[in-house]
Amino acid sequence: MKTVDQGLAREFGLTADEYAKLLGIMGRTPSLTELGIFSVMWSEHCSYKSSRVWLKTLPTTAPWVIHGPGENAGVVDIGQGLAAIFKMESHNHPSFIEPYQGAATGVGGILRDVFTMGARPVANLNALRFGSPENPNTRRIVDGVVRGVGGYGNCVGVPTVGGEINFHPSYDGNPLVNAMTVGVARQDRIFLSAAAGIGNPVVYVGSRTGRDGIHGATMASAEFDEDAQAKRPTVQVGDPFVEKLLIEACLELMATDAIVAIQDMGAAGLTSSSVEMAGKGGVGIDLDLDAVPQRETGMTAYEMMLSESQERMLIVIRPDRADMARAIFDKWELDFAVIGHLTDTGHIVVRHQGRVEADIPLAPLADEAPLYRRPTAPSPAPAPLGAMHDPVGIEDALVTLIGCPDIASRAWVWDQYDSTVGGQTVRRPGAADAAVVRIEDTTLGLALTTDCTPRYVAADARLGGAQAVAEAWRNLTAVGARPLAVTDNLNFGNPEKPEVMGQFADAIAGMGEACRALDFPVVSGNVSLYNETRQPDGSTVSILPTPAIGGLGVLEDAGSAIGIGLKDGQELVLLGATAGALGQSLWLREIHGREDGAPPSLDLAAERRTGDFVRERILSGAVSACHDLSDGGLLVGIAEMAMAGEVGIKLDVPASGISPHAYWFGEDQGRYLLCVDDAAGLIERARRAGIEARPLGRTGGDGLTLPSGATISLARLRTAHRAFFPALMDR
Amino acid sequence: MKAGIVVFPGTNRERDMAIALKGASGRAPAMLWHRETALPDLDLVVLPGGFSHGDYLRSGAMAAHAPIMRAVRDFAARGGYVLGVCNGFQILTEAQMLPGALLRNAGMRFLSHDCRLRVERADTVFTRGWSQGDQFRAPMAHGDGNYAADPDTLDRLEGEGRVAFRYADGNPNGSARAIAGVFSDDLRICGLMPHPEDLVDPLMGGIDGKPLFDGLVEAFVQ
Amino acid sequence: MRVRVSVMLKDGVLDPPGKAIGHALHTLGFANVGEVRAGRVIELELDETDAAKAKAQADEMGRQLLANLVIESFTTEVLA
Amino acid sequence: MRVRVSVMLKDGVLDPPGKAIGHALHTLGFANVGEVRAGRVIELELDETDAAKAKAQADEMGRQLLANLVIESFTTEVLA
Ligand SMILES: Nc1ncnc2c1ncn2[C@@H]1O[C@H](COP(=O)(O)OP(=O)(O)O)[C@@H](O)[C@H]1O
Ligand SMILES: [Mg+2]
Repeated sequence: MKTVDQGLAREFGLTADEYAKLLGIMGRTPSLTELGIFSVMWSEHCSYKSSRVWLKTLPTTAPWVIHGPGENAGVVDIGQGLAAIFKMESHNHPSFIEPYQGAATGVGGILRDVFTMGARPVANLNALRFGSPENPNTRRIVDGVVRGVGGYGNCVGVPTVGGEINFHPSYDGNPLVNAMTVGVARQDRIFLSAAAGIGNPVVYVGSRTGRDGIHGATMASAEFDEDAQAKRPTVQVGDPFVEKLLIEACLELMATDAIVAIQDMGAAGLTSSSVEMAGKGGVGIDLDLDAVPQRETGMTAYEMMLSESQERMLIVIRPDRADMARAIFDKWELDFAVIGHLTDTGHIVVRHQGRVEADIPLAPLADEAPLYRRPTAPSPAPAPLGAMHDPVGIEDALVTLIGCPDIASRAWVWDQYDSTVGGQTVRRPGAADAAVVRIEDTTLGLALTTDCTPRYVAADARLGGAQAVAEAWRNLTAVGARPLAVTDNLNFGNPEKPEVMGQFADAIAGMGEACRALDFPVVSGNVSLYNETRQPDGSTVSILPTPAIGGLGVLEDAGSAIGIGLKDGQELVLLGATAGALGQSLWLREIHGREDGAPPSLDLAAERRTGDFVRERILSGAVSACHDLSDGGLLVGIAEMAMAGEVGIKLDVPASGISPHAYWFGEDQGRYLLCVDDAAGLIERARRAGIEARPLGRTGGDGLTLPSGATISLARLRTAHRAFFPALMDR
Repeated sequence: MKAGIVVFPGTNRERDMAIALKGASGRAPAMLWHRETALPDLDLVVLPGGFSHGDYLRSGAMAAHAPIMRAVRDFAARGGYVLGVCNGFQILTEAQMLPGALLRNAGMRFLSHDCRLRVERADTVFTRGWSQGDQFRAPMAHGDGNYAADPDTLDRLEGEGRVAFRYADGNPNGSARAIAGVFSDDLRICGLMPHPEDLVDPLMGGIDGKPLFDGLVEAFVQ
Repeated sequence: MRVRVSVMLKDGVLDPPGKAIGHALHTLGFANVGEVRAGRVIELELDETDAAKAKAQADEMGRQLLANLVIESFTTEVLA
Repeated sequence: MRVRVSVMLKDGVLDPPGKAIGHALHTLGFANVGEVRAGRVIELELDETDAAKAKAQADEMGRQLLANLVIESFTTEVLA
């Protein structure tokens, strides 16, 4: 047995100050189990000790927000007495160690966060960042992650309807796997985690406990290095079949009045769920570990309290409903065990084999958790990009961009995800800027998207944070939905480095500005720090700062949602101002091999004005297709619409005074393409609303005809667009 | 039409199937739990898609031994109609109520996209909504849809007109002779891999799958 | 007793995983790999002390559930 | 030569298929089945006449491709 001292505490990730604080709370040397409990509860992952001061600055309220951050997931009112419940969560480090299981258990974990609140999950999304396609490891990681996301989501029967993927060398040793789940519940049947009722039984349901992932929560908070190999035995294996049973059993129980409080066992399993439930309810909790269903023999209290075995939930139940509840879990062939009860002591007391293994006062465990305002250092403002020449011409640049890793068709990926199960998927991946699912037995539609442009955040974190929020809002708007709220997944490097903390603080400031300007509050989220790789020479490389934004919007009538596919014989109109911003653009990266300059600026007032106008036009029925402009700029956006609609266009664009490559490939923000019958009418309305608008040309044919007269066939574009993933993966 | 849908642990397309059946017949199907040993009065039993028992041994293998399968077998023997879609098809082959087996997709990846199916004969209750040779679109979502049987069995199926559907636009999963669905020898049991039930509403992208359900309803009204 | 049931596809039945593995091995430079067949192995703990009885039981499990005799064959062995 | 590579999950790693198979066997009436572990077996034809070399190659294939050493371990044997 290890002796507990400061040295061991350091191994567990506690600093000397943190350990001193622990000793102050306990008034004695803690037991190993107690040290384990403190170390996970005070880890970055569970305590948000570096991020909390900044997260508090985000706007989290709106009339339609029912529960903001602080619950297992965010809850918003979507009308008709229904609520959407959603959250995004990362599984970055586990996905590097074991891509399949890391990604699969990431999906499993976020599903539990959502159905634990009473929602039936209706959609999954996944925001993925991988290393350079040239890195020999990338292929293996992409393969495992995509199989893992699909393997889990397909089996539980929740459609995977959207996401995003970027490639960049900064993710070589540290991919990002951010999974988002959206569920729907009746507003009067939402379940929370605050325990109540002294004496009430505490029930464990789901899979048995094994030695999986012990210290996963602290691993997620530790920077990545060669030791990763040694940490491998902590890999958790997911069982989506059991998760499916757990969803059905929990929803069946939730239809009764048996549940007082419920929480999934996520990171730090039994510890975090019991401590948080009791802590939130202001009660004590006694656990009897002999009653915990166990998969392995000889497990210690320490191992059981820290195990991250998957597919488990903790429920505080009404004592007179325990038999009925047990019958439901028996029917679904899941373990059900009363493992403790609530007390009035304010302590968590853990007993095992006749001994008290832990006895910790809950209030100071939570209240005195470390909280750091870590030093921040500003990043230098990027030098503006000078005038750029065009070495390849518009045609070749388009073909290059449409086939480049960050723009190429993701069909290879989403073809491995069941996107139709449930029979409610109105817009599948690739068909629209946001996925759209109808809510069964209603006309309501939910629009869902994830967005972030990490290269913008790296160049200007404040602007990049705001841009990610604005792009999510734009993507929801572009299908006709009213954007309601955001979940975020803030993936950054080592917060102990002032530059990284500076990026973090600035990105949050930018996100907050955009959320406020767009009435788009943050209702849930997740922080993942220490995303960096130690190089053989001892230096570390941080990932590009990646605040992934998950956006949710609602449509009164799912049938009014539109997609991006051009319709034949109509006019295409561009809304929003074009200045030809090439700084940080994909054109610059793919054609010149440069990643520099300032990212495109953002005008949040214009953003809102333009988006509100677009949404109103879509809902009036005047728009047959809409696409917002992002990576690759105007011509890439047009090409994407043409490929999706299998209809070409003859571009007939008046001179703009901007050089052609900047005009076609600049990534100016706040712009949309609209396919309409009456271009003149739309442009006139836009002008009256103070929005810049210009006609681009008439749709038809099977190619993109440039103003120069050159035509690029859709077939050529399609071939270039589809080549990247199969070429990388199906070797 | 009185239809019942069997739900196994891990079944996940029972709701899709219920929507399609109710849409066509106006009547909600009965949901039947795998542990039941007797069926209510029914015209049609449907084994829907999903991952019964996680599909952990072989797809459909464990579900084929569920208590309700004895009742389904008896029901078919008495002249009842049985439809199996995706995992349901796999279960029917594992239960040897349909010939052949479904192996891993040739490309070793889960496949989820629309395919085109050709209707090989239209004089059955399952296909009467189409004409022979018709093609229609259907979403696929499976990892084990690669239909296999020995050459004699395949020849017999072809000879007896027991191929129900064939992939018409390539062969996405490597199935023998591009077979996507088959009938039992009395044409009362039908299994297929793709999901017509997910394409019965224009809002979801089309109604290509509707003739299956409309045809069934017509058949049972008569 | 511990028993092992090994399940392989019958000869002549197409084996997509086996083919994929063979392809991957060639790509990795294992040039002398010929045919590859992939199968499943199931190891079971049986509360049984008689090896012959254990084997008979394993055979029965193979027939009833562990193998699909339409496409697969299996072998059983008693490990200890 | 023919070699066989058997791949099993490491002890302690959750084995969902093994668990489900054990459960199914109980349901079928095989009451004396204890723990079940499910694994994979790969049989390869090698153009190699030296048994020791064949085994060494199979070991190398196990390490490089056939087993996921993060969660699995493997054994190799020369069949003929
Ligand atoms: N990992 C993924 N899983 C499922 N769908 C994805 C994934 N990545 C991208 N997609 C889909 O591909 C389409 C294009 O994605 P993206 O280029 O990121 O769109 P945008 O730039 O408009 O936000 C969207 O429909 C998106 O949901
Ligand atoms: Mg977009």
